[in-house]
Amino acid sequence: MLTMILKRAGMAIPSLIGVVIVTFLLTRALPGDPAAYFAGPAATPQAIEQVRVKLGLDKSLIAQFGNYVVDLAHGNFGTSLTTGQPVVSELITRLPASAELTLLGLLVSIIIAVPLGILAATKPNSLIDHACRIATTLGVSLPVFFTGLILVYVFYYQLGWAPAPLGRIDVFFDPPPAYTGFYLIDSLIAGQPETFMAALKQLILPALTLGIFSLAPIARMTRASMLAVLSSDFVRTARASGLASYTVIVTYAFRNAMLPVITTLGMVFSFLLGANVLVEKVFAWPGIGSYAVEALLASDFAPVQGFVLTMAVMYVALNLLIDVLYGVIDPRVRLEA
Amino acid sequence: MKRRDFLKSVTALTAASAVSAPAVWSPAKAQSRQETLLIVSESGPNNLDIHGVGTNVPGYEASWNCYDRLISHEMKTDANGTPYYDKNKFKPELAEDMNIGDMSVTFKLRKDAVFQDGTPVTANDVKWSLDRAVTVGGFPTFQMSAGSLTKPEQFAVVDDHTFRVDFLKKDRLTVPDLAVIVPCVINSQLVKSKATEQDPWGLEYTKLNTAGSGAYKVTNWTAGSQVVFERNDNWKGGPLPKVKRVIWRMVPDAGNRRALLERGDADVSYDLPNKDFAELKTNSKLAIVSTPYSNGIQYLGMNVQNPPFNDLKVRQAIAYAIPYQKIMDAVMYGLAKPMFGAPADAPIEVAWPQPHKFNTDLDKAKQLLASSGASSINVPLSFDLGFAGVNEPIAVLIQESLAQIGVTTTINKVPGANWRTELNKKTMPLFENVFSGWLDYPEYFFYWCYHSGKSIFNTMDYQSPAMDAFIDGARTAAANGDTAAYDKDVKGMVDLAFTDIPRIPLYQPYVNVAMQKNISGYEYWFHRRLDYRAFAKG
Amino acid sequence: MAATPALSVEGLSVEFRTRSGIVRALDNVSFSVDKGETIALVGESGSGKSVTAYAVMGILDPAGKVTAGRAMLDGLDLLHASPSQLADVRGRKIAMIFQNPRTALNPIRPVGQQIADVLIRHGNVPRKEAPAQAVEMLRSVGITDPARRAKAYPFEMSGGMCQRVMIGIALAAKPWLLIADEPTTGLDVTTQAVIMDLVNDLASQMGMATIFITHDLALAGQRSSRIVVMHAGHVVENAPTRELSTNPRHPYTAELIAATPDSAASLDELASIPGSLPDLRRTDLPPCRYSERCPRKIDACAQPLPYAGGSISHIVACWNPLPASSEFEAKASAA
Amino acid sequence: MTVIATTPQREGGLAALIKHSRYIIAENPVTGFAFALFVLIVLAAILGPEIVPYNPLTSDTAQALKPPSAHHWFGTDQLGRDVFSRVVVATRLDFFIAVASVVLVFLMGGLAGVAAGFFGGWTDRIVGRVADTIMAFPLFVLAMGIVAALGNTVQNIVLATAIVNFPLYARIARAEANIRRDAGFVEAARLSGNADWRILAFQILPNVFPLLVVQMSLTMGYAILNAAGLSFIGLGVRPPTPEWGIMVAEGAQFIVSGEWWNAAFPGAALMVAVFCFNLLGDGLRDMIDPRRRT
Repeated sequence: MLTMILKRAGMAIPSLIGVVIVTFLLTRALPGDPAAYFAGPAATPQAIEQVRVKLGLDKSLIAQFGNYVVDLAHGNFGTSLTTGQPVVSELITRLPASAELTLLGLLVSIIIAVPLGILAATKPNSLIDHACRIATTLGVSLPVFFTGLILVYVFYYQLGWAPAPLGRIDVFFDPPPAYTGFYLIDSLIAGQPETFMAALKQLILPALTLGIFSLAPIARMTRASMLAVLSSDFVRTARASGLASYTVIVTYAFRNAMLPVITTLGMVFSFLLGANVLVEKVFAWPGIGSYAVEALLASDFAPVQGFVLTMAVMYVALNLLIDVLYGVIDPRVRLEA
Repeated sequence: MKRRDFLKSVTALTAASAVSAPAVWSPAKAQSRQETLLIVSESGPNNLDIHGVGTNVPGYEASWNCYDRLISHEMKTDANGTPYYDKNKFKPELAEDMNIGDMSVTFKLRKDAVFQDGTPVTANDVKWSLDRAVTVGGFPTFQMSAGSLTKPEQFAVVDDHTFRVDFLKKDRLTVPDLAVIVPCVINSQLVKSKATEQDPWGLEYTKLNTAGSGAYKVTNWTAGSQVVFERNDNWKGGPLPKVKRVIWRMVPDAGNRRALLERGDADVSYDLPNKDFAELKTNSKLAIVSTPYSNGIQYLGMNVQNPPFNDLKVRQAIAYAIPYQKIMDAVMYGLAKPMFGAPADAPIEVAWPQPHKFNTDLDKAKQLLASSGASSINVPLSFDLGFAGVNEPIAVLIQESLAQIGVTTTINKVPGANWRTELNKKTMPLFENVFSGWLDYPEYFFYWCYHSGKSIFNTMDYQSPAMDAFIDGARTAAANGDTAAYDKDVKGMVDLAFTDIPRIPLYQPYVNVAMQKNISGYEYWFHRRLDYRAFAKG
Repeated sequence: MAATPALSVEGLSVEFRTRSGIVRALDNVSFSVDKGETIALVGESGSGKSVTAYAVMGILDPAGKVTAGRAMLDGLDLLHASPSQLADVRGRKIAMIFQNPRTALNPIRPVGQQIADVLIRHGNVPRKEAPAQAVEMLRSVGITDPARRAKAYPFEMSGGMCQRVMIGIALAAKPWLLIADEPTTGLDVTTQAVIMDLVNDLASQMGMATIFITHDLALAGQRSSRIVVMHAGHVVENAPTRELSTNPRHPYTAELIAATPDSAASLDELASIPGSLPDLRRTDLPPCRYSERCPRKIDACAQPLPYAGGSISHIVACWNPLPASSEFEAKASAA
Repeated sequence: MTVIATTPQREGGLAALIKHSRYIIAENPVTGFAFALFVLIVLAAILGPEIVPYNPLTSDTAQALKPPSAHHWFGTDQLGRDVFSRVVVATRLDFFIAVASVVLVFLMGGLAGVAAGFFGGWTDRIVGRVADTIMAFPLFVLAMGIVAALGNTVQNIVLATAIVNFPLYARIARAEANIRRDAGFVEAARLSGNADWRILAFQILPNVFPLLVVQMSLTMGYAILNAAGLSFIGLGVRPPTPEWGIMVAEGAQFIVSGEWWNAAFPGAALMVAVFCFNLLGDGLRDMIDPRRRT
């Protein structure tokens, strides 16, 4: 198993290098001139030049790239000019916020989409099958920010059931001590049920928004893979030996069907990390997505590069996790690796 | 019952129930909620130090509330009863006494003033702070130069509690320039201890921490999401503020900000779209205060050096083709002072801002365009994406109206970061922009917007020796107190600005603030940010 | 016919709705198998022998539909039983093993566990004893060192071993009837014989009826007491093994025997059967689906097939069957 | 369990197609419904500007923000423009964005993938690395970066969508081409003297095409959603051209204040289009190969 992980990690290095190069070029291609922006509204040309030198933007592209890579090696992601804080500390505080939201969104999506997928597969082309497909496709047909705004309008503004869309926790609650950065886990560790509830309530609407948006790919994949497994020989044997339908569908069929579904989860998770940029804007969520967007719009290179690199590393880690999960579920992979 | 009113009554109903201390608060939180002011806005500070590199406008608010200055302004009340800073009357803050000599001003510092970490405030701190302001460069240094405060040599420490500022030249703006945000007094011992050789002025430290003697200190700041201020209980600069804690949350979506206000979950917000302010004014739940931008104008600028707008007739044609009233109704919802359509015979006032005589007259515009002989015009109409809420609908209305006189424009949205770069290049043929000066004097506005000097705010690249003469004349007249010459020059520059019309003033925007009914103490300041020290809740 | 039939299939017809039309896979199929008896369903691939088994077991593909007929097992008509009734009967009273053993087992579940599942479901064996009994089951199907093997996965075992596990699963609840759908086709010849012996021994031990589905007439001959020959969804001939091999009455059966190599015949004598199975989607199918390929076709063949032809124990559905040889005729008519 | 021994003799090509699709529609009414929607959208895209009651660009501030009424079926927007006309006329632009993105990504991703699968070796490694690099990016942020860097014109939005989807197409095409590379008919074509590119164009591509078609319909939906997302942060289509995404983004600020129709109708139109494209994708997949997993 370890060799497999190292091999996969090794394979990911070239794509990480690719990401570093592409992000560097992409940020340098942004039209804005950070020096002018940060020299302030009434800066004279010399003041702008002075800031340009301070930021090291006057050097040649190659030299800048050289410095960037050297900094990177020391784990120095540079400082964000928009927020004035070192990018590393920003990422550390903000990444759990986005991860917690995206994971919960994914969880919501799985809880809804997987059973729907199984239901649709067990009765192909029946009314339920079509209903499931229509319902899940509806979810993905609306832009995610619009779904979010509607949910806020209905559940917060009109009905008042949901809490105010004011970020991760109610304004008057102090956030739990930051062991992992995940409010839900930290509040449990710290034994603060009230904080846990407050954080959970804040998470419901944004997680639902993300969940609805990712129903379709998961439901579609579950249905397709269940369809394939249900028509396989061993399910026929299971049925022929009169096992209870639950055992046949869940223990026998679904466990086998989970494999391709998990790969989709990996893809959906990285898709959601991109989509939650907009959800964070709607729900004032101090996540990594909105941070990167502000930086991108302000042509502030450091945070964009830091954000994209973190996402790339997370993407590789995610794929490794999926491979491990594959091994856990499918002995063939585990024993052959 | 029109549909919109029905919705409004429903929201009024639900919101009312929310405001009366919903049951969810446990007693401890209810009490802390009562002493805490919750502000929601679109964006937050990127730096807590006014001298920081690239400190943005929200950063000004943090600095204003956390640092003291030598002097500040007394309050007067404006037309609709809102306390308004009196630009001519100063009140002591850290300086107990100020006496202005011929070529200098001397300040007597309070003996009891202490910084937030307990060290007493001395004249050395004042000297260090002002030296810092004039040498860090960028916006702070430029702002100090506006009041002819340019060299550290001008600042002299007489003794621990006496401080003198020497004038390089007589300038009426020097004393007011000491009351703006930039010349704040910083705890020099603390900051010097944090400085390094590359960062002699400790800008890195003051970026993330407040080191002043002001009424509040920042206890928590997560950039882009929230700033928390706690009251400094031994503040000596004025009466102890009533609000113990201020939480300032960034809520990017305007719709959500309005929902928070209507449901009573937020106390104050100041950057809602005009339409929301106009509507909230009519419903009884919230208090809306609208005050005109002091010395501020939204305008349509043209580059006067290159065709087609180097031709005066073309510029005048454009001025007649702008749908002013449509903009006032559909974009500003009446929340602005018109800067157009003054009656033909109205005399030029000695004041700024004041309306020009152009109004929407498409036929006249067509004639002017024809007589100018300009061939078909096709130019981009650019504006700052950061303020698209107002700029975009205006651009669409202007585009449509110009099309009717044969001028085609394509709308070009420029992201916030690049907006200043584009302005600096002075190449954009047609663009919308807003400018307002902190010092509310006509010659100050004209010096930055119409003077042929290399200022970024002369976005039209307008070079007119006659205009320069008027502006310089007015500045010297003001310094010598020669009101007759001053009035003549001010009228001259305003008249020339309206005849040459390098930029077309549209309206003087309002600063709108929405507050829950139980919030009082809002004051209007030249920097247009909130002053937490005067607020009270309950 | 003293023994009570374990299973009697009467007039079974099945249709499949496919993209390109309705396929009449089975038409009026009838046969029965007695307790302890082993019969063989023989026919070319596509003759409907597996469809019959699936229909009886109620595991037809969703597109398939039983349009007529009954399948009586212990008083219950399997074709019209409710899903819960079927679920109780399947595994407990009637069980089935399939062709390619490796894919017919759950790839990610230990084999012992798969047997234990059936034991728990049908053999009312308490959950904690099931694993031990499963090991016993593995031993009874001839798997060495069953305790260790129980934890292994199908992909770690040979085809023959997998087949033994499948048999273990099928016989775990000691069913009355075992349907073996080409159990040895995927295996090499030696394993083939071992598996067939195993099935026969276990069947006789448990007094279990067996339906052995194969396309190999010779194998059928060695292993079953009676052979039912199927062609294109019809039962064309149903007779005791010896009688069928020595005196085939239906032209198709004769052709089949001629095409089956046994020790005596040499290769070149093998005749191949002309033509191929008719397309069962055609709406103009003749009553006797073999008629288009049948050398003995006569006008009568246009009539609906006779089902009572030949003696009680030797049924042949043909208007112009081969003459019955003297030896059997007397005995048949007497019974 | 083999059901059909021989295949029926070939019916007339068209007749087979009609019978075949009739079976699909009957079997799966949802796909039928989606197909009908698709036709409706195409019609709106073609006829849109001619049949709308008002000019989508003329503003009429006196009539600003009026609720849906007899003359304005979908009400009016902030500048008094008729929302119904703008929604219908926007179909053309959004449909163009969807189709252009899909054609571009098919050309870029599909061809690159087929080449990688067919030639293997260096091409395969390069295409693989490029695909991996793009995959490692958070999709939406990459699209934003491209549009922010190159300027928010419609072409750049289409280009961004194409680049973001490149890996998916490259991977599908490569897998298909790889399988078919040594298939019998390819060998036959090679032996009969066809040059490589001819084999690619006439043998491999037609086989890869059906599977990509399924993906293309899903990408059409994604393209429009992507444009809407970009509009929400100000990088979308330039005003005043009517486009669903930007209309929803701008209308969103009026939801709380009660003028729901500003965002609701363009949102509904967008949803119907994306919904139709997705269902069409599912339907096409069933038509081509019910068991194939995407």
